[in-house]
Amino acid sequence: MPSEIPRMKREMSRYSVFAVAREAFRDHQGWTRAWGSPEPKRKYDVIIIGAGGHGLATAYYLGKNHGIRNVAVLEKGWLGGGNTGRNTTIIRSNYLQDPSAAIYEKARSLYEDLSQDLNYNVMFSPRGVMMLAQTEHEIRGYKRTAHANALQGVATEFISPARVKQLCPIMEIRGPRYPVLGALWQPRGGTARHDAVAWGYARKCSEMGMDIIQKCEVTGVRSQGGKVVGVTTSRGDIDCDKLGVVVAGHSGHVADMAGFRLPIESVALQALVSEPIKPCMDVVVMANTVHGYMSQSDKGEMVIGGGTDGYNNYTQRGSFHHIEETVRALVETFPMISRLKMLRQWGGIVDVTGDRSPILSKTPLENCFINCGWGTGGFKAIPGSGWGMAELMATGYSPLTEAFGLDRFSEGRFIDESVAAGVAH
Amino acid sequence: MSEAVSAVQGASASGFVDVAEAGLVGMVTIRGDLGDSDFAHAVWSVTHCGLPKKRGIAAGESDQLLWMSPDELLLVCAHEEAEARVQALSAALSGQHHLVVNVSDARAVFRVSGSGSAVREAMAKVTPADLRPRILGVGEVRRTRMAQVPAAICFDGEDQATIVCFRSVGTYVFDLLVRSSKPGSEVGHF
Amino acid sequence: MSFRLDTGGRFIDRSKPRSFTFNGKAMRGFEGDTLASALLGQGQMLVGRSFKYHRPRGIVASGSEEPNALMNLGRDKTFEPNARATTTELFDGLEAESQNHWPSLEFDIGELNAKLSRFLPAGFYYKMFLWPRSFWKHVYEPIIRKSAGLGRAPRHRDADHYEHFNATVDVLVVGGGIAGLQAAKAAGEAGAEVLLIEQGAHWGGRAPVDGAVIDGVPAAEWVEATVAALGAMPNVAIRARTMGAGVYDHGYALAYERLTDHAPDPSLPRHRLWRIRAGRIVTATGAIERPLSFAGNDLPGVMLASAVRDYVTNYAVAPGKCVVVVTNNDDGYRTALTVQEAGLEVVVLDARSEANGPLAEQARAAGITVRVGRGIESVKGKGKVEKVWVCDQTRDGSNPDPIKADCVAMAGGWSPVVHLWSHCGGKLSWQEDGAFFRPDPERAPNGADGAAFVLAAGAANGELETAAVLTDAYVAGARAAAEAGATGTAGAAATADVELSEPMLPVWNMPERASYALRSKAWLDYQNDVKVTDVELAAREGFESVEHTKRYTTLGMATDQGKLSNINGLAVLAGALDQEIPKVGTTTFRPPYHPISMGAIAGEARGALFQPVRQTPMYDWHDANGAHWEPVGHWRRPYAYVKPGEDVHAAVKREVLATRNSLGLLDASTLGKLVVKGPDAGKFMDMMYTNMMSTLPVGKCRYGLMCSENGFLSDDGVVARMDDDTWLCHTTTGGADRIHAHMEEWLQTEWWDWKVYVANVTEQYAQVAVVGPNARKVLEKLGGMDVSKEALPFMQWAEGAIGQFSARVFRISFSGELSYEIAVPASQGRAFWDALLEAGSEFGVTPYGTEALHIMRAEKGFIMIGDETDGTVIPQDLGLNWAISKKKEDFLGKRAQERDHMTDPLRWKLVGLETLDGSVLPDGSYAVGEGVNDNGQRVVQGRVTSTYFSPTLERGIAMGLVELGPDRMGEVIAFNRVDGTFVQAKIVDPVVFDPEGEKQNV
Amino acid sequence: MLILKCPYCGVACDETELHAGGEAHLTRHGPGSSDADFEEYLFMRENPRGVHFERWRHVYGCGKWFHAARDTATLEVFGTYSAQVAEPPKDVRAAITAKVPGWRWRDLS
Repeated sequence: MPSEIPRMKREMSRYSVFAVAREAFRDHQGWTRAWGSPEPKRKYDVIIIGAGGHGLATAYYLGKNHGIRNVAVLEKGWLGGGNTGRNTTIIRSNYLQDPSAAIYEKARSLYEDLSQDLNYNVMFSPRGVMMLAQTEHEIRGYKRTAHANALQGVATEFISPARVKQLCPIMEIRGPRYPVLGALWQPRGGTARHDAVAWGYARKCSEMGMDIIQKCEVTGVRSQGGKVVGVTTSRGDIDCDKLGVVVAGHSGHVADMAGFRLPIESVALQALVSEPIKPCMDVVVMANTVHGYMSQSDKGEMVIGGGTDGYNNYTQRGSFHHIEETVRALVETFPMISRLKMLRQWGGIVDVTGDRSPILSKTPLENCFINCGWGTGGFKAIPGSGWGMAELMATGYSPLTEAFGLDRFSEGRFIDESVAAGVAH
Repeated sequence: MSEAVSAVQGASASGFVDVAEAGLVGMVTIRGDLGDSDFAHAVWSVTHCGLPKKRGIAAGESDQLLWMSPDELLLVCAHEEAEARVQALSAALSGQHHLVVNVSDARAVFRVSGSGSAVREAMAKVTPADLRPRILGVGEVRRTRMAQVPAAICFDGEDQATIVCFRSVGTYVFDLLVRSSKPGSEVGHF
Repeated sequence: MSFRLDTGGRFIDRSKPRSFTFNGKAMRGFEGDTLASALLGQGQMLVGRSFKYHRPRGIVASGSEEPNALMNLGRDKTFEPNARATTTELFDGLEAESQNHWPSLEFDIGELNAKLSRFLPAGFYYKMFLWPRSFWKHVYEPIIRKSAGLGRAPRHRDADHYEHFNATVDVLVVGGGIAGLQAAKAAGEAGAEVLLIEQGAHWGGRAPVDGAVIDGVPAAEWVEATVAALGAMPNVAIRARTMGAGVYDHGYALAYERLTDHAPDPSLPRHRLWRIRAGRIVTATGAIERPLSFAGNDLPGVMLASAVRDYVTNYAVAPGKCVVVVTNNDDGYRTALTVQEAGLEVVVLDARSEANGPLAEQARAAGITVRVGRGIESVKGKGKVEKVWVCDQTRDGSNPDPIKADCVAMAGGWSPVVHLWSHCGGKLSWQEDGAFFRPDPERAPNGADGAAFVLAAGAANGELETAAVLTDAYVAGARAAAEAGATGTAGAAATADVELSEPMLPVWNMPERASYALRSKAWLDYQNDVKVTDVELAAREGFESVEHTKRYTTLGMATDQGKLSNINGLAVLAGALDQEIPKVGTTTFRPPYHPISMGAIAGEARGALFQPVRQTPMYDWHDANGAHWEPVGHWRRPYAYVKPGEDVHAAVKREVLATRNSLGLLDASTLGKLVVKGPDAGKFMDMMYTNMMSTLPVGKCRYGLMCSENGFLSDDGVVARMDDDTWLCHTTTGGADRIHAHMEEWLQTEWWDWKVYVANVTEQYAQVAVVGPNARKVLEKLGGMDVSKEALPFMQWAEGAIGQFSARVFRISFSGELSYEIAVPASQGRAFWDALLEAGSEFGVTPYGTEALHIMRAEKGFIMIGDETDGTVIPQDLGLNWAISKKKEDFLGKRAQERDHMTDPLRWKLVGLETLDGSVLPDGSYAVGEGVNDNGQRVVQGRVTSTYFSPTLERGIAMGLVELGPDRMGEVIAFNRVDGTFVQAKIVDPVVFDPEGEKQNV
Repeated sequence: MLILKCPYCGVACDETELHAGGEAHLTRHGPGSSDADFEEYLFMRENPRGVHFERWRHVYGCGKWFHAARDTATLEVFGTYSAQVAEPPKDVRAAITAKVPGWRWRDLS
């Protein structure tokens, strides 16, 4: 590889304050498309199914790290239209198990420079993430995580209730029901602008000459002698040497086409935002005993994450009682939000595996790779996931993805994060 | 035998309905094959109640039998009688596959009373069950939720309902009902 | 400038003046005013600043679609940000404050942004602030956040309380306009149980304002009569101030009732959230008028024509003295006629080339100047409307002529409110005449039975004229009732004269060929400052999907959720992409229709009712005796009993020593107790537990382990054989419900032919562990059954009496001491506890909590579920092979434990750990190995699972899981501290206290 | 908010009175089974976008487990039935066929 000559690099205006100033004086007529809308070619070295954050990041690092640019990213809807644009934008890497900490910390460290790398402001805001300990059991769980992180190169610490209050003054730390006993604090965790992550990657991929083909639904996976040779789409057959399936909630469906099964179930995950208010919270808080997490967006909305339904669901709608449970928990933890109003609630479809950790793996179909099972934790992992997936697809091995293979389920080699006090991703 | 006390020591309160703990009530869980006439006979021999129909209640002179599930009944009797009933039922049912246990002290029982639809309205604030009279009539048992805990609801009449929950959450359920019947918070829906 | 008219006002009661303050300034209004009408009545046109450019903004609308008039309401414990003035009913003492400006509403520094607006196009922040890296978090972001955000953050705990209400109905009708009333009436007459809700305080919606005549009488009269009729129907419930907030699957709907917002009273619930299960839902939610996109359309004084009409008719408030009505349809003339009747000057600009419909003629006849084919080139003025420049609508706006005016009324056509229809997947179709999306009955939201469960009615269904509204609503109501199972027949539908009207002319740009300069001053989304040129830019940059455009420009993402801007924005996008509007499609409508309070969502679940507290019969004693509570599931257990003058650590130490040396009491009531009975119970027990339980002799106890089917240890506890076919299983505190459910699941779904019954009797008993060298003495002192070593040896149980209490006594020990666990009926638990305290006083009886319990079990090397186990540990890891039957062919978890990774000899195994310096190992510490892995992480070889200071041994003790641990006794390995340093600890036997078990076997 | 009818007590249950139990009609593989079979049993799951069979427990009610046939894309419920059967009864399958001709689930249709 690469076999065919990639497309010419597309010319794109470089973003900067100067560019904006220049355009201001010509009525912003000079801005070019952020990404192209090409017709599919007959063949690509690599096809990625799914133009969400993970798929686009995989394509980007294939080009950037491995010089593979004859790549198409196929999207049945609009790019970034899945969970990339529906999550609560939390970025952290304070995971317990080594493989998780490795890939999430890789992602977090890439986020640090992503705006500059992509020349697109993804607004990574390392404002700090805290996970509240509200039972003795949680204290032990988070202290364990802190000790693990210390050996994993992840900067976290277990902080006192007083420090929690200092970092987040709007929090009620004295209970009554679950007084805050401390917290696991990752100062370099934070948030980013979710859409911008997809758009930034898309723009760079397009600039590298890759084809992002929206409104192109894959209807079949074609193989010969146990090897993938291409896909059938709503816009005709397209050949490829390697195929990456990165379609989150629809993984089971695509795996079906490719002729293998996945230990995955798709469920609805919900979130909501309040009306915007002036800044009152400069950290991300996760309260797992009472099941809720909250941060404040740059617009001023309180962004709140809820729980998943217990049953398979493809509607991108959930049951309202999950919203009730989450809001109940947060009103108890942050009494001042009681008189705020919920502006909007929505749902996404997340794919959950047997051990609730992701799958980044080769598949029974040769040269077909899959990246799925991120459950509720996908957004924060995007750059690391793309980096590892690209390495796996280009070289056949990546230390980042090694432990996340499909084979772990038959061997019983699980990556169980829930052991640390039932931490939600 | 020392003085026995109920979950919330007979607490009571008055809002737009009255809420009162019923005190100690004898309760015995009976599991067996409700379709088996031998079972029915054995139960009758001790309780003098026929078997209730689905979600129903069968009443004898002193005892009541509540339908709990396809293979479970709840015998309601005087608290001090419960242990004797357990012995008698065990004896009467010996030879059949069954289980009889005294759960009198594992429960808290509340009576909610008031006029008109007030009782149903106070409870509709905390239970998802369909409380419309034509759906949940008098003398029918509905096992459901009271806010965050399991409970069984039964209307003894339009003006009174009995609520059975676990003893450990007696205080919670009592406080819930008191909050729900706060004067001025009448709904006027039913 | 706006002012109060001397006469009129349907809603206000001039005999009841109401005083309120705006930005600290005292103002007056009337009972029946909204905050918005009262402000206008006082001439207050400027009410806020926009989100991005901090442009001065006035009231645009009269309902929940209002984008500008957002207020901080009240103070302290009743403070609420972002309250809409248009939906806030006025009351005496109301305090309102405009938002998003500094230092004041009139002089706002942020207005600088407006001057810089050309530098701040859609998405500018994605293209800027890239360097230097650290500046985003520390410089740019804080500035952007401060300038955003609208209302102030509340600072106090909410003084009000909230509640929920559950209702099941045949038919839910949302919207109290004439459509909703007619639909409810039809459904009610057909015999259905109906709930009709209206978000506002008044019934009838727009019809009375628009001068409709129904069944030969003015709409207002018809409404009054119909409301009365509905009120009299026993099967119909009607409720004002209750908004349909959301529609969810299977006919579930949320309604939001505001009980006291219009008359604050802390003793009543402020809001009530209705959870409604409806057979059918009729959405009679009306329609919302659209603004027109011309330059300066965001100046205070520019309003919706319908709103101008509402303020004049309902509140006797004139938005200005000289009104310019700019319209593209006949409805605008209603406003012209209304304001003229109120004695105001009015000019009509009709974008259509001609206007000869009845209303237009009526206007001309009334002497109103009507100029057809005209549009607005721009509106000019300093913070308010002063001049309107009129131009040819079909051209580019060159050489316009001015009109002096202080109010512009925009009539851009109507959009049905399709939110509730769409929440649950209902699809829309584009209607050319009228230029709006309406519900597509072919693609309605489907319920549990696969049939459509939402029906749209009236204006919400795209029927804009009175006669058609009534017929449509009647049909919807009757159909809903029939489909919900009602068998009666509805009476006749109300009738109205057919209103002739001429087709409207879609106008997306005014003038049609407006220059960039004009388009860049034409607002689509007022609150988020999205202009026509922003949407055009998004299209140019490839954000072709409507979702992309929405997210890139923030169009429709403000607190009005695009109620005014959606269609206009879509049209501009479609134009820029040269596509048809229906091709572009709409964004997804999500609940709630209008923001609802978090308090209402939380309902009663706050403070004491936040979650149930499960209490044992001895709870009150614990609470009164210094219990430092530890939540365990929903239970609360004493962690330790802290005495005056001691801290919690001292208390724990005291409790351990007192128990080891004399006598301790533990409230063990929370431990699960499950009765398993039946002919197949033995077989079942052998499947549930790793041990052989079927062979346990009657009268004996055995410690048992339970695994998940995945092989991992999930629970443990002592099992007692009660009789031939009955076992009593003790579970962990958290385990009772979980394990009971686990057993039922297997019995019901896998081995349903096995004859086994299970009952959870946990709460039937109060259980007390009587522990320590003097345990037997205190029981003998109480008298009753023989508890001697001979009569009741270790690991046996017996039934009898302790003192006057009938009891079941288990001779088991989790502390290594002589120990009896005694179960008595829960109703006597407290009395039994008191009796033990009294009898034990001579032995210095000491109640102890969970921490002392943990320490004593750790001194004995007993494992604790949740400490030594974490869902990834199998019994073999814990050296519990002795408790895993080799004889049994099968038990839950056996197969899983045969998998490669489970049989790996390198699995970490349980050992004791002893620091060389006697210190306490850090909780959660890891044992480090050599080097790093492929990801650069330090290799580890084990971890601490339990670590305590042992008061008995007066040094740190610990247990942990270590690679090949049991084979490495005596070896010293390093455990990490979070600060990067290490502690040396020796691998030892886990049992560090009384290894021979002499103390418990006396 | 799903509303399912408990086939045992005949009550229309609010989702919040139920506990969802995942895929229905799994075959247990115990000791002696192959790694593949055991993995299939524990982890591999049908995840259809459409007709699905699943387990529910009326946990706040009669406590009984039951089966439901439901469409995961529309949430339409085709029927609920006893937990004590190895595969969906004929009438339920017929009801599905009437609504979704040509449906497939595992080897059922």
